Amino acid sequence: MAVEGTRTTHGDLGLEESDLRSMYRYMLLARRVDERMWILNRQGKAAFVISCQGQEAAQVGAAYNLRAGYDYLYPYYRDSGMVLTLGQTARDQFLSLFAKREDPNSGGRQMPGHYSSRELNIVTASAPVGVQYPQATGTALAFKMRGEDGVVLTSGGEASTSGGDWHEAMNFAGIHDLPVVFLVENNVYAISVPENLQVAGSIAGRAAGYGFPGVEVDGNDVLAVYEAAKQATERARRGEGPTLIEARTYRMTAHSSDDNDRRYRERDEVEVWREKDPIVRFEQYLEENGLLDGERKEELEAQVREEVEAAVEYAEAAPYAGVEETLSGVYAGE
Amino acid sequence: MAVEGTRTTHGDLGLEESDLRSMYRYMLLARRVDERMWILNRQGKAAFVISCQGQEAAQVGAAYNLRAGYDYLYPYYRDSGMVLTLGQTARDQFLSLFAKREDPNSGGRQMPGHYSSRELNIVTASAPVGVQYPQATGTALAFKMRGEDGVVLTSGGEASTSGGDWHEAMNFAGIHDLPVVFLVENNVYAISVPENLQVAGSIAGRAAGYGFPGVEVDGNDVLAVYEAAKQATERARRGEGPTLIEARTYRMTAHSSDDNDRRYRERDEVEVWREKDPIVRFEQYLEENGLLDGERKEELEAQVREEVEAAVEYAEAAPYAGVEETLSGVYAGE
Amino acid sequence: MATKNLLEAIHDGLAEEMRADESVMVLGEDVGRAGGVFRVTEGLQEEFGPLRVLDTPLAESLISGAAIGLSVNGMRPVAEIQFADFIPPAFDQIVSEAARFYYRSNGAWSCPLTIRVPYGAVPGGALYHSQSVEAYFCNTPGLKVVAPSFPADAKAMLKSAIRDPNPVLFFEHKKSYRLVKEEVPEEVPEVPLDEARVHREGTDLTVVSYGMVLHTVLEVAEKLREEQGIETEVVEPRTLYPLDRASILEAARKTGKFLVVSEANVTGSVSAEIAALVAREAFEWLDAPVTRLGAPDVPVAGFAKPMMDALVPDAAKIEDAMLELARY
Amino acid sequence: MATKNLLEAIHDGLAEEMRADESVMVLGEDVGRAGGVFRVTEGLQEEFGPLRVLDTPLAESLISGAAIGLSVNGMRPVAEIQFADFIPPAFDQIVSEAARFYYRSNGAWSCPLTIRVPYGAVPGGALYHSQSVEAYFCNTPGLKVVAPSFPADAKAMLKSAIRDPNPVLFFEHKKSYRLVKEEVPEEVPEVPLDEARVHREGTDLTVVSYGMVLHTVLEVAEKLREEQGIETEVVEPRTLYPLDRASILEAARKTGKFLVVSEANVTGSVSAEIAALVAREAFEWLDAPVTRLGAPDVPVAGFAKPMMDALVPDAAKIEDAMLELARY
Ligand SMILES: Cc1ncc(C[n+]2csc(CCOP(=O)(O)OP(=O)(O)O)c2C)c(N)n1
Ligand SMILES: Cc1ncc(C[n+]2csc(CCOP(=O)(O)OP(=O)(O)O)c2C)c(N)n1
Ligand SMILES: [Mg+2]
Ligand SMILES: [Mg+2]
Repeated sequence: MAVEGTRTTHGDLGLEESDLRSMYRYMLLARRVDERMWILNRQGKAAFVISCQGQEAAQVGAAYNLRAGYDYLYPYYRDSGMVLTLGQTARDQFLSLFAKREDPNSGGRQMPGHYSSRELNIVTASAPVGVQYPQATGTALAFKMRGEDGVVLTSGGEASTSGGDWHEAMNFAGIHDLPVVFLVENNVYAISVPENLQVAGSIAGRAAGYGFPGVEVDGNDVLAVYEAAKQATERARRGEGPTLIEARTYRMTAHSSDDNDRRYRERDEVEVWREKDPIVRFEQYLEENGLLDGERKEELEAQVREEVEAAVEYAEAAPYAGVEETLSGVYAGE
Repeated sequence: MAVEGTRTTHGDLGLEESDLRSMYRYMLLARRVDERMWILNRQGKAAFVISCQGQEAAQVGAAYNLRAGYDYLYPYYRDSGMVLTLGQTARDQFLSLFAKREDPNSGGRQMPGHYSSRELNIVTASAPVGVQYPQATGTALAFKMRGEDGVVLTSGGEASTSGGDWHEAMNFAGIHDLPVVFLVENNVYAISVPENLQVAGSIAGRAAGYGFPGVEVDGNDVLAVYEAAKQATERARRGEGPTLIEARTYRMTAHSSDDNDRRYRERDEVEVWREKDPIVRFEQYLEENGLLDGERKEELEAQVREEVEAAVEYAEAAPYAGVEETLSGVYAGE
Repeated sequence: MATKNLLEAIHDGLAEEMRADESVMVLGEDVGRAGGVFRVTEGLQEEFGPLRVLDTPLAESLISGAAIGLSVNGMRPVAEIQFADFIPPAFDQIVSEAARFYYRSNGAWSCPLTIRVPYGAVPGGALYHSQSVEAYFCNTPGLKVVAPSFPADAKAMLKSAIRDPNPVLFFEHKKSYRLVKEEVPEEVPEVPLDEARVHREGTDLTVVSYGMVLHTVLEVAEKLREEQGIETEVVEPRTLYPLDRASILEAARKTGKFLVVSEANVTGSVSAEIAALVAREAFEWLDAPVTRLGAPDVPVAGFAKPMMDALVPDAAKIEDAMLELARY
Repeated sequence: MATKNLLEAIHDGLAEEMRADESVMVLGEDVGRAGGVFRVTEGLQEEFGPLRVLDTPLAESLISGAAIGLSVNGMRPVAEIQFADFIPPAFDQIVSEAARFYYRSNGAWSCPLTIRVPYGAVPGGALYHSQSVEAYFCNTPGLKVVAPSFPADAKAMLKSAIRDPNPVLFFEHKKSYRLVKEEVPEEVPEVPLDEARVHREGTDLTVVSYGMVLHTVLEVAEKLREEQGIETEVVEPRTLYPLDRASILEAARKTGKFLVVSEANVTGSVSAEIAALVAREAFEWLDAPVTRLGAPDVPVAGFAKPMMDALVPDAAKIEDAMLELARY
């Protein structure tokens, strides 16, 4: 099976060549950071890995529309591609992986993948699935109340739509035309539970019931996701209200380093989706459009590799938080 | 403004004259019981009243499809019309109003309107809005697992769709094609909060997103509701899955005896809806079809009045539960 | 100085904070046009508009979650949960989220929000408009749980709660809304969120209490002094979590006899924590068993009037418990 | 008799009940094809099919609410909450609904359901896969909360829970799943849900404990006997709500020195209730302050390994607390 093409063209979207290279670079960086984490996990150096692999296009395509530090992001644990796009670094992620004091997400308190950055307006993510949605609507409401044109992007897996919080937030966003974009990265599985046991009907199809647009996009096509998210963020900025985007994609790894996906899914299925790897697909587009060649690609790979290696080295050597720090910082202002 | 007509005709629905008279009687009984409760409240004899007034058509029309004691009902606090249709009596309701030991709903423990009957499969209702929906899906699943053709009817006001439980239940019912009918009695207000601040989009319109039918019916037209509920229950019995019915109606009284609706809604609006009184409307239909005349109506009114008076008398005289009973009955089997 | 009941004092505190700081806002069910089911927010929507006094859908998780999102984006939301009995759907957003934003982000994000929670038994409230649910929240680090029982304190502490950078649950006993009155100065002196209040000094026994039953405790204490010369020290925690341990212990050590009274189901109540604290830290001073009085472990409270009366500690039960200790 | 770890014992108890009674069923996230994230339900879907071992959507309120609805229509559901940390969304269905069906319907409706809740700190669990949340549920009349710590008890008590006509929360300490093993007979003797267990008799002090720390307590007790001749009575409540008060008090009165150890945040924990109980009812027998040991009031537990180590009571801390009392 051949790699599928990219449907939208960047010219139509107002993207410069430099944008495309940035997007590609973020996707590649996310992938290489992720791969390195698995190696560290197998070496016994990292207790836990949770992956973005397969979802980089959805993440980078969506986040590329945000103005970091002004708009808000409520990501979920796979959104490494988003936080890198907004300005976090490979080093940040490895500091998190090793739970070091300097970890910008949590100072070593949370598992890796629980992103946070005050400067970048990445709101501290947690593990309970779906809790971010009502929070995102509140943040959007604050923008609306102050007459500011900020936008809130919030995301989750398809199972994050099964809990009540998602629905309560969709309804509230619809009632008040809030500037929020709901991105569901539907990667077909929730740990072992397949989509047909998780979702009745269609996720994108539900937006209509709340009176705002819902679009289904090919989540492995970075430009298609960018386009949908661009329309959604522009709509939000204009004060016209929320949009739901369902990006159809696939979780290429096991759920996490604690999971063995052979228990519940066939290798064939995984292979079919490997063929649709969003990075390979974007590379093909870039090559076809004369924006990437073998040499340039190697160069970029080398840069990324170096960044990753330096980050790992730094993070491994960094100190843990001390016991006093563990025991304090429970209340603000104290 | 003239009273609106009834759109469906009973012949098409396979309803006998006796069915129509029963339906009318239940509606009338529900109304008269309710009115009497308000009087008792104003007399200082009843601490709390919550009304069905305006919603009798939706309630009787839906419940008339159930096989009492086999199918299950998860009603909400206004569904006096439903529980009377299934076989509870006026006496039961006044025992509840006065919180007497013999109150079949709760032995005086719950507020009136919190229905329960083991014999009639009316599952104990509570005050937290929306909790019945997941429970109803579980009960429906049990029927499905045992291959039985039981149906579960569950209802709530439009605000009961705002909480997560409604959504979680809709999704679960859709995934497993459960034999459950969701009836939303949309009476425009949730205490003071009007529909436009409560519901984004359309309630009935949401069912499509879960992959099953959603219908909006005129909730003040008992035959229209009966028809929609008949299709829904038959579909459920055939194993084809859930249906959502949004019955559009109006709360004719204040939210409860603790509420003063003049704070938040105009009298004009209430008056417009008084013209659409479902009981008057059904009377007109019956008269037009030669099934009711002045004499027959008086007779019925007199019967109902008598039943209500006898019920009040009995219930007032009935004893309270003793302190020992208050302190026991917390755990089953003890 | 005017006489205000608890409801008016809370209303005033809220209105003043909203006037002083335009990031302060209110959200909840029926808080807008109707002014709240208890009328605490009456007139606020007229003054501050429909967004700053926002009628939300019936969705407590949304209310709390949106409050979090507002609070991280520059607002100071005051959310109302219509009745304490309906706070369980918001449990996750409160204990897993608001309480942890600060710690889990290593101090980067905080949630300066207040959640007002009318609680407690009232006649006719029945099983779902009567509960004292404060203990649910008094073991979650990162939360503050306050429960003032007097109007001036309530006004001052609501202001402190709104200004606090942490999530604060603000419990208001419904029965005291109109029943409990006192002189409240225009400018209430600040009351911090970590100080108990000693209502009367005594040497014979100490009673710690809050909510409606505190008022009964104070009456009984007066009566016992007049009739039997028993001098009771009465301490109101005001903040239930974290507790002002020092004040409670000081009183316990002073009298050697210690009673905690609340109307919550006694097992697993906040009284258990207070009793355990005293049992450990005032052991050497104790002349009698540390004692708790609360509702028996039965859902509070049945709709029938005799049921509520059977469950919530009344003056007679409180007097018995105090006398048992005084005579020990 | 075979050696089983806690996980296997629970699995076996579940499978046996499902074989014996076809109304017994399992529902939860990943319990089906994957056999549960901890593998407790491994093989059950193959044996009993996709409905009796049902993979639900990710929706804990739905899981608990559907379990209620199943239970009133003839089934005996055993719901799994994947991690205790994710039980808050189900809080309303558990405390407001399941716990009250029986009382509020005056005995007409009951909810014979079991909710399995893996809890407790494990290395790498971090803030949301580590918590000890049992106290949330130990002040709601109508619920039963059990937390067995040994495989045979767990097997027997799971059977009791499934057969019980009331809603039972069944807490399983994740860290003990594979670490704690013992001989488990094919036919486990019945263990009722209202009896504590005395693990060792002693005269010098009493320690009440449950979960992973109970195993440490037992080791330390043995060490203190061997090294210092200190005889410790160790009592495991097994059921946390309602408590077997008589057994706890008997042990407390016997030794006059009393310690409760759990790994929950100490303030507002179940230990508070146990301590308050003993402080009141064993007062005359006490020779030392009733003492609690738990995690400090900080979210349990940071991801970095040193963080968890700093929070959960270890052998050294337990030994210190025991010695302090023994020497008092
Ligand atoms: C409320 C809650 N319940 C259960 C879990 C355990 N859990 C973590 S991730 C996950 C599956 C999530 O699936 P999905 O939303 O599709 O995201 P994906 O991992 O597939 O990207 C589950 C069940 C949780 N974190 N939170
Ligand atoms: C979870 C919860 N929150 C709040 C309340 C308080 N309350 C009782 S009825 C009601 C409004 C319900 O409106 P709707 O569902 O439209 O039903 P209606 O009363 O209009 O028939 C509210 C807010 C409650 N009972 N439960
Ligand atoms: Mg997924
Ligand atoms: Mg309504």
